[in-house]
Amino acid sequence: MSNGSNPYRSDRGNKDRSITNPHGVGEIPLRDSGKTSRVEGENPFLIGEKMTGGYAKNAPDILHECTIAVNPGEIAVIVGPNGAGKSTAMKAVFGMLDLREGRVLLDGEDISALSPQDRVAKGMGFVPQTNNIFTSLTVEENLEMGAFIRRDDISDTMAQVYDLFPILKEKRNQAAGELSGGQRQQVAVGRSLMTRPKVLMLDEPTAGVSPIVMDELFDRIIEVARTGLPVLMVEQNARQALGIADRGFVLVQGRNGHTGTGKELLADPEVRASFLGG
Amino acid sequence: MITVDDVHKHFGGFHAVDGATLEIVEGSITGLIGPNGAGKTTLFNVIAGVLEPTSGRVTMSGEDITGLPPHTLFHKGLLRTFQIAHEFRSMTCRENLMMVPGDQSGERLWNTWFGRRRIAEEERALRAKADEVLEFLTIEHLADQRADEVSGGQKKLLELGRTMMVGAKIVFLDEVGAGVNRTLLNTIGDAIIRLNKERNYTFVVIEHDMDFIDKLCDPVICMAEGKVLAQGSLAEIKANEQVIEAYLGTGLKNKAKAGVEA
Amino acid sequence: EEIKIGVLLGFTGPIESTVAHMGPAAHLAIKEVSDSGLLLDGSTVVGVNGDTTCIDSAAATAAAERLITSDGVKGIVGGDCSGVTGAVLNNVALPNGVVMISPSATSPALSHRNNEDNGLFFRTAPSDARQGVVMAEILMEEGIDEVAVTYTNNDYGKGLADSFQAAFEEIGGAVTMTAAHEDGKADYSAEVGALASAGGQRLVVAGYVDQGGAGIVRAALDTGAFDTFHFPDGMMSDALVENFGSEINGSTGQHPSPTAELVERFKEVAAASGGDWEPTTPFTPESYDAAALILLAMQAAGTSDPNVYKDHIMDVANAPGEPIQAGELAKALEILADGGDVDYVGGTGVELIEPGEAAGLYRQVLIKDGENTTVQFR
Amino acid sequence: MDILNALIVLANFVLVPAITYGSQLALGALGVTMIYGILRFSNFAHGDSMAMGTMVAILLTWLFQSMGISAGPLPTALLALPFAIAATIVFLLVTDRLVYRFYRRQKAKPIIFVMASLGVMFVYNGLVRFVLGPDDHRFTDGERFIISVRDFKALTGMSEGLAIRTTQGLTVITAVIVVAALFWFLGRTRTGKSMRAYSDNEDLALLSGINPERVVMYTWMIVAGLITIAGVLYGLDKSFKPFTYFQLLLPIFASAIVGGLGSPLGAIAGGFIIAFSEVTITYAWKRVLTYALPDDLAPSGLVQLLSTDYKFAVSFMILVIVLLFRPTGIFRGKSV
Amino acid sequence: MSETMKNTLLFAAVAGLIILTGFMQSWNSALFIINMGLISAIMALGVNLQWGFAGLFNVGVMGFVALGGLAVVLVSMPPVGDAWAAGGAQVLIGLVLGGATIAGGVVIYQKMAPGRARTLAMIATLGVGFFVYRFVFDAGVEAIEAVNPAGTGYLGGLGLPVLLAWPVGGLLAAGAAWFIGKTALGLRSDYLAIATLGIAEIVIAVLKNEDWLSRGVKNVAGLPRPVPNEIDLQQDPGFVARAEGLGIDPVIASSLYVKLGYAFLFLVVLVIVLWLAQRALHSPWGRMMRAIRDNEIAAEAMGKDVTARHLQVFILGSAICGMAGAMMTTLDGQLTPSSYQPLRFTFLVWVMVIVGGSGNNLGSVLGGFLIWFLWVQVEPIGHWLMSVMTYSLAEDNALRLHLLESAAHMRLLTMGLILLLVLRFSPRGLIPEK
Ligand SMILES: Nc1ncnc2c1ncn2[C@@H]1O[C@H](COP(=O)(O)OP(=O)(O)OP(=O)(O)O)[C@@H](O)[C@H]1O
Ligand SMILES: Nc1ncnc2c1ncn2[C@@H]1O[C@H](COP(=O)(O)OP(=O)(O)OP(=O)(O)O)[C@@H](O)[C@H]1O
Ligand SMILES: [Mg+2]
Ligand SMILES: [Mg+2]
Repeated sequence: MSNGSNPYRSDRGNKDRSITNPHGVGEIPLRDSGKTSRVEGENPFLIGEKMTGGYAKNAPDILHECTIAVNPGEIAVIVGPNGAGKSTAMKAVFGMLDLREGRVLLDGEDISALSPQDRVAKGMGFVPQTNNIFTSLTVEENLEMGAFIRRDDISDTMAQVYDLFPILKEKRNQAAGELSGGQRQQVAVGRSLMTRPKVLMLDEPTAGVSPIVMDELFDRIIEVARTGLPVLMVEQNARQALGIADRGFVLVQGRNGHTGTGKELLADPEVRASFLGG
Repeated sequence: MITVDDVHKHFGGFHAVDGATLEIVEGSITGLIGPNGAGKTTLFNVIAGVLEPTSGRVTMSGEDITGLPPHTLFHKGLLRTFQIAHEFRSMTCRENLMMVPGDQSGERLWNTWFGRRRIAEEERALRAKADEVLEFLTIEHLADQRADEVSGGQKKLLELGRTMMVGAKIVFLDEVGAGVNRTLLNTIGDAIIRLNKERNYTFVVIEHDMDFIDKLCDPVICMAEGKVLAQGSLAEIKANEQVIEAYLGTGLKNKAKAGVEA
Repeated sequence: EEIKIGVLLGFTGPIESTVAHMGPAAHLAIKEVSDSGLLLDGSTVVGVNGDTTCIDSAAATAAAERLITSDGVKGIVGGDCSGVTGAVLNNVALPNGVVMISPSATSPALSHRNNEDNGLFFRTAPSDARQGVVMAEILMEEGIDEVAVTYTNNDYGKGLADSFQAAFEEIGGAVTMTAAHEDGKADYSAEVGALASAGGQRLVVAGYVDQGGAGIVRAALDTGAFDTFHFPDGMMSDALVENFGSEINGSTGQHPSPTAELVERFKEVAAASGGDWEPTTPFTPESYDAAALILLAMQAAGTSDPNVYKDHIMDVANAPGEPIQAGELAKALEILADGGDVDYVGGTGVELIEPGEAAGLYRQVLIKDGENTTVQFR
Repeated sequence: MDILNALIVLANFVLVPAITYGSQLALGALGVTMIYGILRFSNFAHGDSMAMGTMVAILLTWLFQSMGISAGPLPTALLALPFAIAATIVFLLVTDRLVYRFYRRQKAKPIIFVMASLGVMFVYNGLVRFVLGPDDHRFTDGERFIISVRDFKALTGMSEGLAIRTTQGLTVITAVIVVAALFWFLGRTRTGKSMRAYSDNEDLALLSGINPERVVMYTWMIVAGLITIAGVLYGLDKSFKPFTYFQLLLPIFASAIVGGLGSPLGAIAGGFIIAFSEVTITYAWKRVLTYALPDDLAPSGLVQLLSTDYKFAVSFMILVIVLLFRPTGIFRGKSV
Repeated sequence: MSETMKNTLLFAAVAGLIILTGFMQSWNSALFIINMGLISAIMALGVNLQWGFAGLFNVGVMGFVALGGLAVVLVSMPPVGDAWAAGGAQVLIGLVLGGATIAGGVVIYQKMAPGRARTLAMIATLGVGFFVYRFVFDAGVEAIEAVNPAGTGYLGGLGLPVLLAWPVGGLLAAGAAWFIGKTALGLRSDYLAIATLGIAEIVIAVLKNEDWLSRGVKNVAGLPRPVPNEIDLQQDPGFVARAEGLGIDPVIASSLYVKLGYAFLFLVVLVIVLWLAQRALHSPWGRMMRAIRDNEIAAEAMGKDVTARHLQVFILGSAICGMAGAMMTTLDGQLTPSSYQPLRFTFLVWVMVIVGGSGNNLGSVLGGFLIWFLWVQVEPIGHWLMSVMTYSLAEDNALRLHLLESAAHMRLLTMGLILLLVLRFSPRGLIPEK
């Protein structure tokens, strides 16, 4: 995925949009899936175990035996300095990285060889940090697309999402691109809920949103988690995030630095000093 | 230093900035807050010449700068960063910084052919300067890494670093803090204060992190729906009913709040 | 000895569809001679293709360079489009002293090159200057004194249109409008619209039947802009009546050819060869004749050296001597070998005039009941 | 003064041809715009793909004709069309499989796709000539006219006539149907929406469980349909010649861009703008004015703004002017 | 394998191909490929400057090349006295009137207040001006074109040395580029492509139809050459003696001599252009251009005048293409407007740049040579391939005949395959940008 080492992705100056259309070009690699297998024993619902790997085949490793996990009903939060590998770890769990070592288990099944696409089919929902809505589609169409893999009647789920985010119901026929930042985040989360995922992964859902929206979002996330859906998220807004977290992972240079419940980490003076800004 | 006089910016029928009037005092660090979609970035873009206002006037030190292109404003000492990092992706981090200073003699074609000596000297100085900035931002190890291969937060640092390469008069920072680790953000805050004190830079800071605003900014301007909602010290703003309703909110309603306080 | 003859035509590019028939015609003459085994004490002849692309002088020059300096051809049938022909002649044929006989470069502009070509350049197609005059006369005699003209926008079309207009106006005719059309373009409504507006008793189409010319005629017929036309050589072929049949009844035309028998005869020769090319495509018999002339001249000179046989081309092409029809090359070779004299007639009734181009005997045609019928020869 | 005849002349020489040509361009431009919007590159192989599709249709038409199958008053080629579309789909999908898919998996930049399409263009170019040769082919049969000039005159007693060819009528009707179907498909169906979603944001589409390969496949299928229809209609109306199809690329692109690349509506508008500008700007108004104006005002000259030599140049001028005032095309294409 | 090593090998390989041509075919062929390769390399350098350095998509290369060709006629052909006398002045006055009309329109647009009055005034000025212009101009043109249409019928040139036409060709192209750049670049670079495409078509339309200028489609042949004439050499006893002394046939020697002369001239130009381009690339200017290419908005915010830089690089690149065009017309010895086709002069040059490696000057040079070599040689290679493939089939097998007949179309097919292969295995070109 690295632009430097993949020659096909070298960024030639193709600014001329009468020739190419860079709008909405994807990053997620397309590949064929391998086999999955059942794993015996007690394991968390979703776990990325001892993951080691980097962005390209012979690029340096970014993650080093990094483990992150979440269980139903829990909120797990990943924090750490910039460049620690938080986003990378999320991507690794979602199969957007070739892991050299380690594995990813979902509900007792080893899914390390699955393509991101098939992980979606397995019930993993992911909200990327940016570009997380279809700007040219209406809010309702966005939600419909969220439920794309479902063949059953989606009107109930849609109603639930509208209950959760009433503002979306008002704006259902508006192009999502016309919404404000916070509203977009709500669409994004709502979209991922439409999938009826088994687990929800959020990458910095609150970056750049105003305090009031942030509170709102955190509230919703807690509500969602209460319904039994495990939530795994990356947050820079660490203090608030750890405040609601059942599990916290502090990553440092691609390694697990500290792990514990949200409260434990908040209480740890070292963590406070070096990652939470005192 | 900068006055914004009844500026409007419409996108089609949508009024992103709807009659904003404000003044930025020389030597201050002004905070600009407001809900998402309030028009803060748009206002920045109008001031910095990226967007032409639908109507209204912007002046800088008494001079009308409405509609001047960004590169002219740069040479007048007006710099800005971007909310979404705009790194030069195929260049190394160091090059990202070295390209910033204007008036490099090596940027004239003629000199590239017949003025090699002078260019070499200038380059040495630029390089030293760039390394200094990288070190300050704690990313000196990334000097030779391509800019599109660093993490989101690191890109933001680079963004800030560029404004440190030249002597500016006024710097507009658009959410430098979003996605930056809090500990590092503190360091950045210190740097901003230092630049403000030592070099007398004027700053305008858009930020959603109230702690950060608290630490740096006085006065604070709050925008909503394209208009200036309130203006004053942070304490005043925080007490303003309208601001609370539109922007700050009253905190988390349930468990989260409890968690924070614990 | 194995003698090589270059066939330098635009096998790819804008006139590729015409060349698809010209090439085989040239090869037919070459094969005929080679198979006879009579040329220069049993020499064999092979034709080597070179692609001019019709438009890219550099590619054409490179191809010619390869034919002459690498394959060592002793003569070239070609080129096709006047532009590349001029470039090849100047840059390659002339410096290396190789004979070129072009079957299709009819532009009057090439004529003046004959003065400085060391006698190396000939063409089996008459210069357009002559055709313009013939055309003007035919129309006038038909009682037509006001026409609109459209020409294919190249030196052939332009040259023909110019010379026609001059000749026509001289004898009292009027041209209501002259509009160029580009070959190979998507749509000709604009041209037809403008021509229709200008009006005229007849539309003169100085184009190619397998190119834009057909498109123009089609559109003009369908919109009722014109219902009779006048067709110069580029348009005159079986494809024309095949395409338009009786729709163009009453139209006239002319093409370089002395007698109807020649046309028929060439068709037979082509059919006998078993090729699937169309012998009535414009410039196809000319291509056959060009190749034949080169080979006959060699025989007459007793050598394949271009600098020698170039002086015999006029001799074999013109009277006196035994007339040689298409398909009779073996007979001609024999006569020449015996020291006799031939007057090559070939597919187009070749008659070369100074400086080395076809005299331009024209067959005047009237389209009647969807057939093209001969009115007379000029 | 005779307004009616003036109008007939105008319709016969300007409106009908321009509408037909416009529909042909619009269909071509729709394909270009679909590829641009969903696969994100300008497909330089478009003209030659059209030739490819038409070639198949021609071969099948010949087959049908030799078997004695015909469509009555309509061209036999219409019967061949569905099969030709199927074959073209296969062609395009194979090409995609051999060429583009690799780059898609590599997440290659759009410009690489553009260059690859240039390569594909060359290859198709050669292939078509390999199979069918460079010759001109007419493959239309059936009734030639819906109404011919003679019939029209007889019918109305006017001094000017109006002709509408069967192929012209077909072209316009088919274009309308195809466009309507396409809009319905994109706006209303699940697959259509997923294609729009993919065009909007690839990654997110994938995260929503939309299979990118399927979207790509559908796109090629629709494009195959569009180009084959456009190519066959064009070939029926004019004639088939590989080189001309290559040359069609330019006006088709111009149409797509004027209309706003990525916008289907724009592609249609663009097609008509280019067609009308080619025909009208260089039109000699003499005949129309002679009818329309009182006798003593009748023009003696041709009243032609520019000679037809410049018709292509003029349409480009118009294009540039449109872009000056509407930089993203008339219907605001995908460029932001 | 180090980079230099790899590049050297690549260049050596192309050189090897050309030398092989020399042995297998003839040295004349090889030299001709070199000459056109040099010109192609220069064109590719020009396009690379625009695309590789600045990300400007110029699909109007053909137009600039053609302008270069026009320059050769205008500079080097002798003036046609009769034509000048017949209508020279009138045409010039006509052009001035035309220019004045446009200027008048612009002035009215700028000076008058917006509104109906302005629109009317503008339309009136343009309309009246247009008809006056056409009246004066058309009469002049007619007079000029009537002067011996088959031979001249145009104004001719200035009768200056032909080498002077090369820089003039560059200037003409630069002028056109300035005009396009001012319209298209100022607004947004997005639609540069279509503007260049359009202008190229317009340039060609003018060349084809304005007979008074350069004889239109009737071509101008017999352009002066900067090197001696082969025939003259063959008739020069001194030369013949020297050639025979070397043991070479004088005819061959003369054409080799002439080609070497051209090669030398072209090489000098290429080396100068390459040197200038390399220097510019590896300098703060090059860095600035890369920054602009990467992110225009950020570059603008960092004080770089993006539009001005784009204009600069666009003009430079176009000027280089124009110069190459003039060189090519000089080599051809004639100006043939109908030969300018986008496939050959725009797409092919693009293939050179992409295959060579965009953003890298050496890559462009390599691409220029390699692609030109292939463009010329795929034809015989195609024939050869076809005859090998069909070797086992019977003489008169229909398939065999068909394949052999279609061999000419191998040219495009092969070009396509090569492009696809290079893109596949070396997507950034043979010598990628560092
Ligand atoms: N596309 C990429 N190619 C190569 N290396 C990358 C790429 N993206 C990130 N990296 C490197 O991986 C490391 C971890 O990056 P990552 O984005 O995971 O950090 P992060 O913890 O999410 O930081 P932040 O909080 O700033 O977003 C960084 O050192 C970065 O340089
Ligand atoms: N180019 C554009 N076209 C149309 N609408 C736009 C455009 N740019 C911004 N907007 C709209 O203008 C409004 C103001 O946007 P702006 O980016 O200024 O908000 P902001 O105050 O910076 O918000 P945030 O805190 O989320 O960054 C938003 O609703 C946005 O959707
Ligand atoms: Mg991150
Ligand atoms: Mg903002």
